[in-house]
Amino acid sequence: MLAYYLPLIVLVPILSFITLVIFGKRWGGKSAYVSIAAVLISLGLSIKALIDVLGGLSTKVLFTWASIGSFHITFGFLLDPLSAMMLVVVTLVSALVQIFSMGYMHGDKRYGWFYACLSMFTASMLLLVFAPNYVQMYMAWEGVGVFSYLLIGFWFEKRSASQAAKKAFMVTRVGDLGFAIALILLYVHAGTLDMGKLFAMHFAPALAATISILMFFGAVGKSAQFPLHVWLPDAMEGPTPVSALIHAATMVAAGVYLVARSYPLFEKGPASLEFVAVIGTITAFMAATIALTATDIKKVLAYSTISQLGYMMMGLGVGAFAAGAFHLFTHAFFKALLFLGAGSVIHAVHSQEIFEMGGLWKKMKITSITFIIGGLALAGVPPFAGFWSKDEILLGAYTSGHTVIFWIGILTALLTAFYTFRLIFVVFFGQPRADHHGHAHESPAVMSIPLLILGFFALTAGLLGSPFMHNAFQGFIAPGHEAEAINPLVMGLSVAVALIGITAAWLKYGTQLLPENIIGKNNPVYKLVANKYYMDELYQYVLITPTHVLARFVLKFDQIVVDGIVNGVAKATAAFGSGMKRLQTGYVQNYALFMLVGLIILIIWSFRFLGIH
Amino acid sequence: MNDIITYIIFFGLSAVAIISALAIITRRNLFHAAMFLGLLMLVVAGFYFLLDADLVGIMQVFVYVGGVIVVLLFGIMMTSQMTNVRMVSAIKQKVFTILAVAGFVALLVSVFTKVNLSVSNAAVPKDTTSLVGKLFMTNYILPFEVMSVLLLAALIGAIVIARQEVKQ
Amino acid sequence: MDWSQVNWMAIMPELIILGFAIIVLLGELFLNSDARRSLGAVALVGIIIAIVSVIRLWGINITEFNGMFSVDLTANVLKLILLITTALVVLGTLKVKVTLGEGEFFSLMLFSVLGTMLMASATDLIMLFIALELTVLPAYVLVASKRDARSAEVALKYFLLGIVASVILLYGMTLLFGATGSTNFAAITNSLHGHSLEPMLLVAILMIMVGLGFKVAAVPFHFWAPDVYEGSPVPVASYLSAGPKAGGFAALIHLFPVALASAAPAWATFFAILAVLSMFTGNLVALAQTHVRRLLGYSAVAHTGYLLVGLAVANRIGYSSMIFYFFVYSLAALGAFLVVLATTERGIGENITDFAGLHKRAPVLAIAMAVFLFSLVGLPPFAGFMGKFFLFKAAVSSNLIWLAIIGVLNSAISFGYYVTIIRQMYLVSPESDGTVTISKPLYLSIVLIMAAVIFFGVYPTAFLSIIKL
Amino acid sequence: MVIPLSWYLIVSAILFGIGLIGVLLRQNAVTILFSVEIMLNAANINLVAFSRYVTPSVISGQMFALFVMAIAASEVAVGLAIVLTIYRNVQSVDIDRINIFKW
Repeated sequence: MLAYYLPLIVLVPILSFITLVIFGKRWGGKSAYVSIAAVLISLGLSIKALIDVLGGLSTKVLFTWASIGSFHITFGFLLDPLSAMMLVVVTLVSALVQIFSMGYMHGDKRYGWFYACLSMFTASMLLLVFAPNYVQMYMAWEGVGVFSYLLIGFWFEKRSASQAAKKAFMVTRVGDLGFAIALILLYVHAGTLDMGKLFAMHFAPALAATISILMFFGAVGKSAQFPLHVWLPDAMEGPTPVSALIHAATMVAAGVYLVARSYPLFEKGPASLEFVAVIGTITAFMAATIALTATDIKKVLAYSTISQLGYMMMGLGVGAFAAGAFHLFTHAFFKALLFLGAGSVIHAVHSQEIFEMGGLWKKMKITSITFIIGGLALAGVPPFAGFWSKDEILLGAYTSGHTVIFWIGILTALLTAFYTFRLIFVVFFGQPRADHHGHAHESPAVMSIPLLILGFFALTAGLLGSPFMHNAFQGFIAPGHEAEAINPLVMGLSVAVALIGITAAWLKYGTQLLPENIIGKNNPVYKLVANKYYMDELYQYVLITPTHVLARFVLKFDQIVVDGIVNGVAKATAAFGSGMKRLQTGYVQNYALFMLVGLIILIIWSFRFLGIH
Repeated sequence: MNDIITYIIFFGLSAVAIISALAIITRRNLFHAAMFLGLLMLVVAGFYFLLDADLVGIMQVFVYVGGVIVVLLFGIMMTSQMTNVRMVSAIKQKVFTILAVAGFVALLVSVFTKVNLSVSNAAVPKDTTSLVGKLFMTNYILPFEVMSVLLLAALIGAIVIARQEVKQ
Repeated sequence: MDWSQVNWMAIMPELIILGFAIIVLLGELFLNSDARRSLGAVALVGIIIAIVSVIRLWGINITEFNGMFSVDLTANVLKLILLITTALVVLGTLKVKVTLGEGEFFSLMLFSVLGTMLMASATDLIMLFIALELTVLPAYVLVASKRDARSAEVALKYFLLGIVASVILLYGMTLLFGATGSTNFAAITNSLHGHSLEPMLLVAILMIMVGLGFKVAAVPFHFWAPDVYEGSPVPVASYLSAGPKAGGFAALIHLFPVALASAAPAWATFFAILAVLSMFTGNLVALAQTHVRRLLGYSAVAHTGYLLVGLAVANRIGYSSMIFYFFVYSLAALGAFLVVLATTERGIGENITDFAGLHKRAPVLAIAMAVFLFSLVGLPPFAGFMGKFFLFKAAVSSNLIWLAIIGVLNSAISFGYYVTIIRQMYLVSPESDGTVTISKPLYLSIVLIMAAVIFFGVYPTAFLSIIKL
Repeated sequence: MVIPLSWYLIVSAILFGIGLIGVLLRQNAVTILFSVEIMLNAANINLVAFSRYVTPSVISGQMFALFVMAIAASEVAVGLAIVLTIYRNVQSVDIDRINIFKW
């Protein structure tokens, strides 16, 4: 059976984009319905595609696009378990985010344009997911970048927003350059860019590793891996639903998807996988430490995203392909949930500074509950989604003998649980810290319903890959790969660090918020609470001080060295340009002389070159 | 004997050509420079006669020397003072220019001295004037016509930018 | 020569352009000032008729006029690109006050177009040289046509550099003539066949490269380009940005791969060097620009660099890719200039910062400009991506991987300055709120170009199959 | 034919070089036009000399030279018109003063 409905999945959002570009301004608030209808159609078709794949279908719909000589560019729609999974994730998250945005963006003057961009972003992302060859992959990759640029800079009146958009665009370009070079090398050595053909070919390990690593540069840029992660925290200047869709669930996952999609190629040069694992681990750990010190709710989530993406790369790198893909899947739900939850909070209190919030638990029940569910999933507490996938990755690292990576992974899991619950305790519990937050109230239904739906997935999506369901997800994504047996040590450690992290956060931030007069002074409970001071000190010296020192160091390193290099390269290029423009002196006789000198140099050089004297 | 005369003529022409060319680029008086340009063109016509290109030589004398020099003189009179113009422009590239041009000429000369072309001894057509006329109307009809269009375009162009702006 | 045997069909497009150039010129003389306003439309009609007659010559190979003029696919495609872009310029200028009398302005433009068309078909050194002069002389005049200090300065620079380049080209041609004993390309090919590369021939080739390199603004013969693009009247700069380079590229394709085929390894390397120099110089210096047209001027230099990659590849695929890229580049560059024309017509300045918030004041202009710039960058799904893709792919398949990588690297650099404009238009608030109105023909022209840039990006086969690649 | 071809070529090269120096160094725009004329004449000497020595029976070199003369005339016309415009605007034809556009 040929799945001719596949092109529609991409086409419908594109049509929505075109419609909204033309009529968006006139329709204003009604624009959302067009876009949401389109993405819902795509979602329906994606689910049908997923069902077809579950029924054993694996297909490609190909069209020849352009040809020059004997070379053809085809574009097409590759349907297999990996792409089917991504299709559903992208369309589902996109649909929920768009519904949520109806409330969040309510009254914005560029409402139509916002939905047009969201539609086209979704379409580009779907085109990327479908890519059966690298040309299409690269094109969609660029398209995703452009719309991300426009959405980050959506509130361009803020100078920081337009700066952030530019930064995101330029930094990811650096990675894309590697990607482009990888494609050139691939074409030179294989004569094709069709994935199916490429993966069936034989490559020398060194060559495959070189190409894969260059290709990974693209992923490093797009998935905000060290050292090109600098754009993602800045990208939080965009509207929060955009952060949820683009900078948490989908676009940043494109890099992971690229690595997953090209996995057969990476496997041909195993050194590249080691590289991926190391970069992923560095990223995961480093971002987690920075998240400890961030006080902007979106920045915390942004660093956490970087960290989780690092986990995915770590999983892919240590050979746990299915685990990496699984974490991509679960993360999409709970991170979108957390971002939308954060959006709901920001919508209510009009601030992003967590130490200005507090006590929202009483006022925003749905938001709080779903946010906590997301937090539990992120922290890796069973049975929430994040636990199963993160555990699989750690298990992969453990069984493949990457001991150092495994322990750093465990440590990062501890930090993750800590900063997540630091956020939750500070934002939702205790007393409101700023007066004007007093009248915060729950967001409207268009915002809370998507939260509930995502909360449901954050709670349950992990079970698909859990032993309770015989690791159904892994079997689906990577058929033939035997799922790892449960390792009590890994699972135990993973649960333990999550709980330790949460407890530590409670001790540090939760207890201080407890009202003192609830319990009598002689009550043993009070003594226990009073004893927290000992624990606090212990904890201060053992945990807080070292990590804070480390975090501050990493943050400085990030700002000065990494950011400095990125900016420095840009500045150096610009300075070089400014220097070169001095050649254009404005004097016509200088120009004529340069022409003559150019001619003389060419003549002399050509005589040398051709051995004429 | 004939050979010696030819040599003398060639060297004489060459010497005058080079001297007048140098004079053109060194005279501070534009009128003198224009006169030397006329002289150079006459000398070049001499080369053409020496090379049995009678018609080209005649055209050089009548059309070129006449036409171009007159136009240039008009230009001088309309634009600026004739005498005592500053010679070298203020753009500082004198030494480098002379070195570069000298190098370039040396390169050309060294190439020309080694040039190994099959020189043909075939006879020159007798009546080049009528042959040229015939060629213009046959084989070279297209460039000839395009040339006329070019002259027309140049004429219009020169007029439209040189004319005084009519005040509305 | 029996004139009845001349195939006049071969030169019909040129004759039509010539005829209309003279009609338009006479119109200036005999019409009153109201009627003269419609002379642009007359010129447009002439160009469209010429386009039709070029299409009628499709697939025909004729060599006529004693081997001096030949019609082939390359010539036809390049003439078509030239005529289409010029038609769009004329369309865009219909309601714009030009710097000369309409008749003079458009007839000079048509004369220049005629010269470029003849260049594209010239297969003889004499013909090529005269056609080149016919291209540039009216162009000098058009550049000077505003007759103020700025316009005259730019014209003088353009003229002096152009004439130096012409003389060097001519000197090279004389040496080539001396080395081969003929001015005809076919005869030159025969004469050089199987001979080793004489030093004099090499000097000849390089001097010819200077002349044609000047025409297409390749580094280090590019110095005129930024000044002329910035300083000449905007309609003239628009015209110069697109079509007239077709003559240079046609001459390069006819002269080097055909007449000088036996020297291919040498000149292919030279073009590779010029390509690299042009890409880096154009892109890096463009980064440091603040004036939009000057920026586009440097970007034009960079794009010449990309185009020369096609010649460095030195095979059929390379030339075809180059022609395709030239087409998509011309469209996008012309579009960007027409947007500048539209804004300057409404008194908006030409610094990048003057474009701030343009998308609020003129949404269509801003979208069009963004499309053109994205296409120039080489972003999918715009035509520029396809152009770059085929060009670099051609380089890769001829083992010029390093050249392709430099090309990709330069595209990445070029993001830096194109994005600055887009950022100003979309991500910075405007200083004044007034909407920018555009004259209908200019609007139509810009929208047509935008549609073409998108169409050929999505469906490049439409062009590729026409030119039978 | 007693004089070798290369002698003509060398004279032409020297004239070409002198013209180049004039173009590159003279301050006055009109003198620069003079210098260009020197270079064009140098090229024409080449053409006629090659025509005489390489292809004496065909006169295509001479034809070329005649065309070059006509082109030179039209270039001078346009060039002078531009110089005149400059003069009207800045009352000078000094090439080193013409420097609005740069960088």
